Amino acid sequence: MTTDAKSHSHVHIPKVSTLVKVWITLLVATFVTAEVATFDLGEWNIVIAMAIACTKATLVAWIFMGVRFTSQLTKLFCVAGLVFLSILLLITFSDYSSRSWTYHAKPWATNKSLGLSK
Amino acid sequence: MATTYPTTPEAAAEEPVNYLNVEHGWKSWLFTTDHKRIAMLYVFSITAMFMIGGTFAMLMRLHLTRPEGIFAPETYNRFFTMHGVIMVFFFLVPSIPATLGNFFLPIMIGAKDLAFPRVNLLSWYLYIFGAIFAIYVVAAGGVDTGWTFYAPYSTTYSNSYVLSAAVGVFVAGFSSITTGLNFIVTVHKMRAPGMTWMRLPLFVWANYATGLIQILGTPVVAIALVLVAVERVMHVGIFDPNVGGDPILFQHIFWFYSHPAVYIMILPGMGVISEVIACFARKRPFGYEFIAASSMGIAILSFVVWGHHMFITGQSVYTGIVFSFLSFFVAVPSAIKVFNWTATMYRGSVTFESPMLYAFGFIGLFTIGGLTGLFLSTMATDVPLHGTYFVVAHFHFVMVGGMLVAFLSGIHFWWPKMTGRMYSEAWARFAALMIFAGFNLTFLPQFVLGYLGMPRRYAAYPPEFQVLNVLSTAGASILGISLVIPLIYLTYAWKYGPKAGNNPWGAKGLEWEIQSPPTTFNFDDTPTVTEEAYNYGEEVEEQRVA
Amino acid sequence: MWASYTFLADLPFAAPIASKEAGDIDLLWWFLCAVSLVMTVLIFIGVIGFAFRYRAKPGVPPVQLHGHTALEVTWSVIPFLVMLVMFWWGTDLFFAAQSPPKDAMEIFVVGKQWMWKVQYPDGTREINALHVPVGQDVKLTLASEDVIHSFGIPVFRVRHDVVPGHYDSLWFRATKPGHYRIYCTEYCGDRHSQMVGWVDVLGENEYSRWASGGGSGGTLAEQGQQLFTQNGCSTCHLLNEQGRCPILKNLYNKPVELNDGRTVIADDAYLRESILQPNAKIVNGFEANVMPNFQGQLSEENVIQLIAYIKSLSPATTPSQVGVLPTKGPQVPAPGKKQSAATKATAVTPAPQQAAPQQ
Amino acid sequence: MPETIEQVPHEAEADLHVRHHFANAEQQMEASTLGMWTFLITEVLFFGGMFAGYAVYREMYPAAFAATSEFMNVEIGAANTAVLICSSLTMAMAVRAAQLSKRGDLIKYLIGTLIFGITFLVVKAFEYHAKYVEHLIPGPNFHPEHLAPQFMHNAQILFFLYFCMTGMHAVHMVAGVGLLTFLLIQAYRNVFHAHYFAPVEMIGLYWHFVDIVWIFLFPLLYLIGHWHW
Repeated sequence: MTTDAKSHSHVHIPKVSTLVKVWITLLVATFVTAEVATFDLGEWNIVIAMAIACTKATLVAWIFMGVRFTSQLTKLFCVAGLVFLSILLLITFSDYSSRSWTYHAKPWATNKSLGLSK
Repeated sequence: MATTYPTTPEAAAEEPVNYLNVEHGWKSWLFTTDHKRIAMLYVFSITAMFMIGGTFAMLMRLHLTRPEGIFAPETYNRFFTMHGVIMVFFFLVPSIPATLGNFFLPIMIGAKDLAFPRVNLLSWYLYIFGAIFAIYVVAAGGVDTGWTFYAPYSTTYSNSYVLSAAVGVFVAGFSSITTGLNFIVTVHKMRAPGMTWMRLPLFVWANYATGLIQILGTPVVAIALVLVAVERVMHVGIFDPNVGGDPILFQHIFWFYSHPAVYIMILPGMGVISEVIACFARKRPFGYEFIAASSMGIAILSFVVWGHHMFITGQSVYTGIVFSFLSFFVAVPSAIKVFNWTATMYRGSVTFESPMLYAFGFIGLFTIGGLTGLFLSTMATDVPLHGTYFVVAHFHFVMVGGMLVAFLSGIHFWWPKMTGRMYSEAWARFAALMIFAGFNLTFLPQFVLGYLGMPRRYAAYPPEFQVLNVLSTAGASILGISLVIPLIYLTYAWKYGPKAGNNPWGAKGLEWEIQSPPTTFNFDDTPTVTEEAYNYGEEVEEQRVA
Repeated sequence: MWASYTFLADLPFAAPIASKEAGDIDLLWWFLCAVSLVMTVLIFIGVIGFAFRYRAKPGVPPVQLHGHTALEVTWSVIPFLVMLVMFWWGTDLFFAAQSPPKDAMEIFVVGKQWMWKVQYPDGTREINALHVPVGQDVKLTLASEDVIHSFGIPVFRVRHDVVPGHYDSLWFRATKPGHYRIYCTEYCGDRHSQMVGWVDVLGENEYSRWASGGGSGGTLAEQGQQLFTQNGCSTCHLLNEQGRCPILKNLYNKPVELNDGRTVIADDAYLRESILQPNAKIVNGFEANVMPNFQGQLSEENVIQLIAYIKSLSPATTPSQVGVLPTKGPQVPAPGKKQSAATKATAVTPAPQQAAPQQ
Repeated sequence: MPETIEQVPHEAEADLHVRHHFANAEQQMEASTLGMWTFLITEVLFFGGMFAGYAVYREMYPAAFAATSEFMNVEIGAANTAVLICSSLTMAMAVRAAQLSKRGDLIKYLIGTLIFGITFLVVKAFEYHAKYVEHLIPGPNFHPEHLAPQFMHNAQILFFLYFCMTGMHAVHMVAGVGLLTFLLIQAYRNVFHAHYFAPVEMIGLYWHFVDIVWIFLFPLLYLIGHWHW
């Protein structure tokens, strides 16, 4: 991406073609995620929807918000925000999923070995 | 906003121009963007809110002198809730960052002001707006949910001013966010030439780490309070068990902020203590890099330990085990700091002025506070101690014995720089000892009460606990009175105190090289830093040692 | 764990202990106290010693030292190892406290704003009082009708929050007869401090004498049976042959095949959820939307009585292979206030008994 | 080939906007960018609390969430997403125009972004009204017609989350529209040019962030898969 020679404080100016390309990709992705949701893929629905949403979000951040030109520090700040968000989500989620695990004297004996689950 | 300079020569000769006398009139205070003036505005508002919170504490201790209490149970419930809300959100969280941090962080890194002065003023107005809501709640009838606002009591069953209290805390939260944002950007972008990260004073490190927690934690409590407020208005919500909601989810989101919040409260205090001990021991802090790294370590690790508040509230045992292990992890950096402070005094040249007395108090009380925390992160002992006075004593040891004592130490250490006047050392030492004695008499009995099983937030308690409660009330009255003494002699000193030179303590640091009180732009020209922080040489100063 | 440490109660001003598990926890408590005392004394001596030894003396300059990485590492690792001991010991005891023995005597405790309602299997009911035989494992199943309470007996070092919406439980085995206090330790409103009670640990014969008094209204199971017929459950759940609904004979603590392929244990939580929210889990081979919602029609006590009756249908409740704590399972909406049998399943929003909440 | 910059004002004018406590325009620009990104972190965690609630309840009541997702109008949601993506494009073009000191384009794109933003809010208002009419607002008068009785309770949780998340997003949109009108007035007064475009870029970052939040809200609230329960 050729930076604009004349700008004095090496400000990176995105090209119009890049912006339009990203715009189109985002619209297509929205259409795709809406269509995919109509099929019943069980567990996979949420995974695909989130994958598409994440790609769209990274595209918006990388190009539209110009993260690709920013300093290392700003990139670190973006990632830090997401890391602490995932801490909140994952640990809270781990509480709810592990609540119904049974506690028994022999934690290593899982349900299967006791013939409980099919 | 251009600032005007007094031009008359004799005005300049008689009293050098500084940030206090450069302008007068309420406009110069209410629309200032000078970080030092905003810091002083915060000092007044913080002290006012501390007094309100303190009165509730005294009323509670008065009530608890008799097993059946003096006031009605509902009133007592409002007392402890208002004491909690005002002290946590309106004194402990903002105090050191907003007052000493605002004042000294820019000067210590050689900057003229914080990165966003107008946002700094907005932070004070948000604090005042939140405080007005809190005072409205106090006047109107108080809130009785406890400072933790647990659902479903806060959302469905309490009929006190929960909504207004939630709005007040929500707004005060944004004041904390704006301060944190200012600190982070200032430390990153506005350090003087030569002020590398490893030459930053430890007070700046501590406030930077606090800024990170304020940024990453406060929004989550903001959304928790919004959800409680909306659920109260719409009579149904995601924490309402009648529609399948789970009240424990509120506790997860609430404590995700509120545990890091206790590190927001203690980290700046640790920064002050590192500065004070380095100055009065005439030593570069032992293991400077480890103290700085442990500040950052605390800031990051504090976000993964919140579950130790919920071991027996129905959280799954497996998640409890993970939280218990990580809670021991977060205790290590605090231990490193205490050991390094102790080692700093080895082969130093220690004097015992009042800031240093407070620093000794801090190390002792913070150590006991920290160690009693281990009782509560060990799962088995948390079962009998959860929700008892042991927990109350633990967090008061860390908050009052730690943060408040560090705040007083910082105020005394930098008072000559902030006001240009020296306070009376004799009164200061007396007050320090009285506070230390009153504090211990108040909270040591509460450890025993907690071990014997007396629950917290009880308006009436079994008669066998009365003796210890009366002891604690006696201590509280000593503590209450002796906290008023600094208020008197410090304000007296501001008016009539002897002039303090630029460096009354002979300390190292950029803030001691400029005039006290400083000029509006701190430095005539931006300093370049050549030597490392705390560069106390090996020379002996006669006047100090006499 | 090892031997019983109840002798620790005889230490000066130590808190009374009345169960073996409490003794184990108290041993850990005194270990933590010892470690804290050692650390506090170490730090105090260090600080005061250095401060005094190296106080500012004329002509003696401070010696600038930079740091000592090895020392830093040692005083990070050693405290962490001591903490690991605390962690391991504490978790081990906590695990034991959370797994009630299978054959424990089951008592139901319902927390309601500012009182504890206790129900025994034989039907007797008490308010803010609990009678247990000495030396017998007792499992308390806790439920709340409104806000979060917390049932705690300091003398057994047991406590558990009672969250509305699902069952919580705790267990203990009393070893010393006596009259001990019960507290509610999670703030629950105006009379939170009045929500206290007494647990009486009785010797063998006193307990049987007390128990023989018996509840007037028959055992819990009998009361459950009355409810079973009153609410028309018997029309579908026939006892001997296949009606339109699953057979409830010897169902308790047995695996149940659901229509989505999952298998769950028919424990208290499953029975409670299937009574209040029948369509949450449908047994294999039966369709949904047949059994009406009893959410809001049955109070916690009625549900407990029905469950006791269903348990009485399966002969000796064969202890399942594992000491299965009633799985908390997915959250089931707690019954709202007793309401008239609302025809349309309107949304249940209990207006709080007091005035409408002020904004 | 990047367009040339017409009549670029010389450096001196750049320093006109530098605040007293900054050494130069460069430092001020970096500081405001870092400040904006730090603010966006707080926004990420602010919405994060609600996403945590959503994740927990979706795992607890998958069937109820699937049943109630029929009440969400996917077409309107998709249309709104497209509207927001277009507004992101015009916002990016506006920032680019400011960087190239092209006042005409800047005003044109700012107006475009405003139009898309307001369209989004208007469509949202209609959606809320439709839900109000169908008695889908959780609380005492929550009577969805053809919803299986067993999901009557848990559906209220999804609707509560729906209204909280989209409501909070709408509040941020309204704030964005306010900021854009402020930008428009400043642009009209020819304040922005190649050496001073910070406010445009900052408000652009905020606008793109609000778009990203919606990019996650759309699949989570509108496209809940139909579980074969």
